[in-house]
Amino acid sequence: MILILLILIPFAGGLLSWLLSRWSDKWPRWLSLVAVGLDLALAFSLWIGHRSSLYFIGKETWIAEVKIKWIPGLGIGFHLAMDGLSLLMVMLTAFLGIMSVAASWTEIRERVGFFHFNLMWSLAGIVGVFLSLDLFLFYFFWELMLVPMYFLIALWGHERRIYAAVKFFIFTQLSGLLMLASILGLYFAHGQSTGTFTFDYEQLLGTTMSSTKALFLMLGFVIAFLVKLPAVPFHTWLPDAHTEAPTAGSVILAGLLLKTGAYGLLRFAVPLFPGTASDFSNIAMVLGVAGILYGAMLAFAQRDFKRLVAYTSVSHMGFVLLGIFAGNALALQGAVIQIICHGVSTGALFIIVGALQERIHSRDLEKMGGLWTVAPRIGGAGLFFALASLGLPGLGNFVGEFLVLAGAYAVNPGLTVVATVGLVAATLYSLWMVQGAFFGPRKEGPKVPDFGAREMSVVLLMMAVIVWIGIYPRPIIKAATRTVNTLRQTVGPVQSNKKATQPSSPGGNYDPQ
Amino acid sequence: MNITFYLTAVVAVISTFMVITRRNAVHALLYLVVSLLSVALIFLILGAPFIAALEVIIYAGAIMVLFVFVIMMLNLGPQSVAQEGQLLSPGIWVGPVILTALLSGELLYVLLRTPGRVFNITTVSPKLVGMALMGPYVLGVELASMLLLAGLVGAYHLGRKDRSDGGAS
Amino acid sequence: MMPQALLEHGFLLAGALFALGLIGVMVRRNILFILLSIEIMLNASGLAFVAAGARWGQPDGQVMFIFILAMAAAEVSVGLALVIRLYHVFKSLDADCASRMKG
Amino acid sequence: MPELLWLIPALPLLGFIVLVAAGSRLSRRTVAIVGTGSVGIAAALSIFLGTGFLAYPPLSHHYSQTLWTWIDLGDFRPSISFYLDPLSLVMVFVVTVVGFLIHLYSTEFMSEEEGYSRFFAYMNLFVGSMLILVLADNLLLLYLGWEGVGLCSYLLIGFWYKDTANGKAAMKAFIVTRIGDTAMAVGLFLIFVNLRTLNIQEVMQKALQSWPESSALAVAAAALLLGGALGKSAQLPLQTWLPDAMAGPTPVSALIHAATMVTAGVYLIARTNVLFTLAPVVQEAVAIIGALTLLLAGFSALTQHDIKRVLAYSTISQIGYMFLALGVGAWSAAIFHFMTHAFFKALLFLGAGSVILALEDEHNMFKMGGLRTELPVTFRTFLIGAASLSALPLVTAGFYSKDLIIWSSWSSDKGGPLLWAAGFAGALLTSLYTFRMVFLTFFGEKKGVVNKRPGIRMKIPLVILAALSIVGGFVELPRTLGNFPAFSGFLNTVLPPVETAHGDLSLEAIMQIGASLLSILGIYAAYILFLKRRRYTEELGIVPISQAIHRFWFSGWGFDWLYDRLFVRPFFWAARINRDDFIDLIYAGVAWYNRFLHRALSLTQSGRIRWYAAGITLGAIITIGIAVIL
Repeated sequence: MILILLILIPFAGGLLSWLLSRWSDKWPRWLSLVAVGLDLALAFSLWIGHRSSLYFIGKETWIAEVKIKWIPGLGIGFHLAMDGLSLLMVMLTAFLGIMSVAASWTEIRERVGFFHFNLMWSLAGIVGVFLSLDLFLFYFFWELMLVPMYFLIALWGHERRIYAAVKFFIFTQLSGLLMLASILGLYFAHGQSTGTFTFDYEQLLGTTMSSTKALFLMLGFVIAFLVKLPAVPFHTWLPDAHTEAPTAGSVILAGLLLKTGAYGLLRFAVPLFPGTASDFSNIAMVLGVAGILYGAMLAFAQRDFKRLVAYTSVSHMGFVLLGIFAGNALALQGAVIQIICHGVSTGALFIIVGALQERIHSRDLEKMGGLWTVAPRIGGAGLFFALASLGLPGLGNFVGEFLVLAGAYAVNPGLTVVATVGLVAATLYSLWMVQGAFFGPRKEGPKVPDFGAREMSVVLLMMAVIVWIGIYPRPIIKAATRTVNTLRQTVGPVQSNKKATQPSSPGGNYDPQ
Repeated sequence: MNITFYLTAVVAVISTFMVITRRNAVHALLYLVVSLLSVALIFLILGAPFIAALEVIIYAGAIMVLFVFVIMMLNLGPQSVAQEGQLLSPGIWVGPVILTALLSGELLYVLLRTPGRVFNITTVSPKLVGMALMGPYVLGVELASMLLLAGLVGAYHLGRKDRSDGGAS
Repeated sequence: MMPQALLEHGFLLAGALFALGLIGVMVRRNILFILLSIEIMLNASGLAFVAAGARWGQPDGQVMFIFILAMAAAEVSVGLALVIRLYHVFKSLDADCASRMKG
Repeated sequence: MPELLWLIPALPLLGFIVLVAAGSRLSRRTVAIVGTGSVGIAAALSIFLGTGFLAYPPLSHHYSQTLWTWIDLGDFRPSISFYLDPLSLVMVFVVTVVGFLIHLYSTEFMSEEEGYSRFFAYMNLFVGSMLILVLADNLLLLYLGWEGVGLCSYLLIGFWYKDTANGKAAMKAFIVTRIGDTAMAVGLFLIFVNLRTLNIQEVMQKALQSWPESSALAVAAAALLLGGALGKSAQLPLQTWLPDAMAGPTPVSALIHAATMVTAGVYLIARTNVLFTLAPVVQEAVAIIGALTLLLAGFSALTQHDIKRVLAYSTISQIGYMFLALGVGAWSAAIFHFMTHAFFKALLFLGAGSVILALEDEHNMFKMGGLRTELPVTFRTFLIGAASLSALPLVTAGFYSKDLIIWSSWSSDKGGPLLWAAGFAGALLTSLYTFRMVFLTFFGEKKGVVNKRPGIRMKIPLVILAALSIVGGFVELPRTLGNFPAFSGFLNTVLPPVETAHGDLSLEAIMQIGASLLSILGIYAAYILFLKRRRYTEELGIVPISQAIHRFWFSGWGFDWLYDRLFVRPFFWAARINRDDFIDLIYAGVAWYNRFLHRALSLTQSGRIRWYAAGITLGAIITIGIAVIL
């Protein structure tokens, strides 16, 4: 029931926001804030309640589950379930939801109600994606989160918003179509082999089919998720969409929408096709490394602050891809932490860029410079998150990147060394960004007011999360342990067969105490 | 074979040719009436007296009269004939004729691929037609009535004078 | 001895009339003539139906002709209304005037 | 008592947090008290713990303290824990004491500057990170400190951020060291994947057990850690960032780029000495790199105009000595030289700082001169530092430490005549460039006007450091001079003693006398060349070939030029070329193609009925044609 509430609250919040916006612009803002706050509180209570059961390997996989018949004739059910990974994702969603509502408090002045409606529905779709265990339902939410996002970009975006929105929509829609084809393919493959036609995830696990069929079906899923992630060479929608979206849109895009790709890989693509996925892992890891380096290089080349941040996402999500397909406990946990930290740190950078744009009406780094003098708080926050994104130890991103790389090193040392060069590249673009925006001589321009209390508290909260994960990531690791273990049990055998020469499988089978 | 059939056919073709080459709309209309009457004769030969009658009454009578009314309403003078001359340059005929020749060639090929089938002509009485109409085709009749109603409404809507002199809405 | 006929000949006549109508549609720019040519084509196809019906001595061909007739009547009424409207707007019967919906 | 260990790094970090959170609202006085006080208490605490450690050495020869487990993932269990043994005690002592003195100096030096609290916040963060680095009990925590000090170095080099040049220098420093750090990170992966632990002591034990000498893994691990050390300690080929790092405020140069951070590489190698012993190839490389670096940097120091750049090159050169010592297995000698170097080099930087402050930001030594009467305290302390740097025999700390290195490079079984010769020649170079600086700055005719004389808060650190630069050497006396190896004895539980191959006492004495003479000769040569007979150098400066050499040395042997052509420009070029992402062009191509089709097809929508009719006819022809053919 609590799972349905998690989805329903933002839905209802969005609708109410729209309805009540005719009285005052304040209503939708406060309502949305309350709605996502409630969501966060619910998720948090689940976390507190299941702290220990998240960790120990019990019989049941899920900490909460809802299973209602929906269209039984076609084997479609309303099946929601939550494990540690989805719990973390839902919490991230609610957290970034609050941040994005707060960040667009003064930025959005037109059609406030409709804006918050879209924001909330997009969030609801994302929560649904993280919770649904029926492939049909999953696809439903997958598409649901796109449409409001399209409106967010197209209606409240910047100069080239229509172009960006259409590009975003075409990329994700086409890839979603591929996934739909694969879902149907899997549905029929399972139906043919067992006689029961169902979209239910748990039943579809372990469907037997020919390896070529499995390869094509998996590619359908994987491409959909890679586009969303995004991995090179499917990344080109991202810089446009991120750059043109309003701040809240960018935060949700970078912080959450990309994560649905990673989540999809972890939840669906790999477990549904374990053997095929591990055959595919080398290609995927190469793609990941390519993303790390190529994204970093493109980020360095940008003059547009927001575009730069957008490309850093490509680079960071490369680490996630590398970690997921490296497949051992270290790398998988690293990927999970990287997902969360990237969501927060990049979200924060987008909030900072958004705040700057609201103040100086430009995102051009060459027109900025010397902002530290007038706005030291913005500068400090920018510096902090730039450092987070270059992977400074003590901040969360470092933990994620280090774990991913250490895990990947056990699987493929050569590739990992190349990926590690990404750390240098990350230094390049991060410092370049800070130097361009905040240091150097102050150029003439409009007055720049520093962060106020609202923005400061938003940024401080996000800093706190990053530092917390940086020096004490164990709660996150604990929460994801069971998911990671299950994942490794499905994929593990194949991998350990492949690496039978190495006695203790790297990254380690481990039993947490 | 029935010599009347061929004579009538020749008349039909010639008059139809005259229809599409005339510049004066009224002349074309009169030729079309001739064409329709000769087709009516062919219907008679083919043993369909009821249809022949309908052809004369509705086609040659009602529909053509409709055309005449419209031409009268438009009040086309000699200048429209001259204008029609400008529109009908000789070069314009080439493409359509080639296309049509190709199409006709194909049809001819299909028709003549099989040997000719001679059959006896029996007259199908209006009674039979009526029974068929009200029997198996009754749904078609209903649909035709709907169509006519739609035509009626459409024609009324389009033909009525606008209050505002804009588009046809 | 019953009168006899070749089915193909009826079809040939129908084809010839149809072809002439088609040429008319393609050649003429005067919308009135286009409508006339369409009438010719409809009539020709009706002729083909009747000829085919006569081959088997069944009423179905004639029924079809009646349907075509009904359709032609409806079409002409709407078409002529359009002619009037066109002339009203463009002061001309040239169908190419009404090309605002070109791509 | 050892339970207080965590406070040592925590106090400066606390200071950092306070200064960041409330810095802009505090008065300068409060900022100074918080900034200096936190480090001061940490220094007192470290002395307190140190005396306790000396008085009652623990049985296991170390204290350790675990705060919490950082990451807990199967075998991967690095924790936030501190490990105090003699080696880290020496490091902690130097870092906190020198750090405190430099903080004290800065309270006056920076008093006119904007961003006073920002400065002390960064400095505190630096001290905290450095302490984490030296106290870390596992490599991951060490890496945290390692990157932390790199960050502070970046922030402090670019402290005067309004000048873009400073920002560039800061970025260069961070990026070049990050290249080394990346190698080190890969080393960490390698060590963890193969040894299943990152705890330093366990790594050493397991490496000894499972890696045979010269095995590929040991060599790779040592080489990768060396990569990190080279970057941080500005050794060949990653030395180019340090001279530019002088863009930062002078106390920063003293603390970070002379006394502490740049010697982190030395600490790392000493700390993981087992790995290097297991990889003799790498250890030999350490020695060779050290020898080369000390010579190259010495020559470059000889040609600089900027007093701080002289000191920067000198630092590179002296760290080269330390690397030489590490390379020949004289671990404790390296740490000994690190300690004395920290004292006298910090002293020299602070002295240079007060000169620069006095002459209103004048860095060029050729525009100074005759300051010995104007700035007597500075002059005397600077002279002591310079003497110590030039290893003036018997009375200076530098003599004892450097002499030990030169002797070890001969006597060690890993040493040899070539390494010894490099060290020996370096000694001459050192005294030559050092006293060139002294004579140009403090002797000769007066050229600048002194505007500001150092106050008490600047004088105290100078005097204390000068004292340390003299007495600091007496903790380790060679066999020829009293044989009092207290320092190496103290460290021998951590660092194995040097394995001597040719330990002839008389030879050692001869060499010491030779080195002493060389040092004095260097000073005399500097006196002749740069004070007494300036025209020699001036005449030399006219010869084209010497001009070319001068330019070459001045530019640091052209490394910057080379790297600029080899890496920087190609990278910028590639980035600029691909700014719009060529992959996007593929998708743009698809879009263009569709738009083209759209235009082509929309042409068929001519709006003419005749065309449509013709189209239908054509379609009919084709359809029927197909039907006929089939």
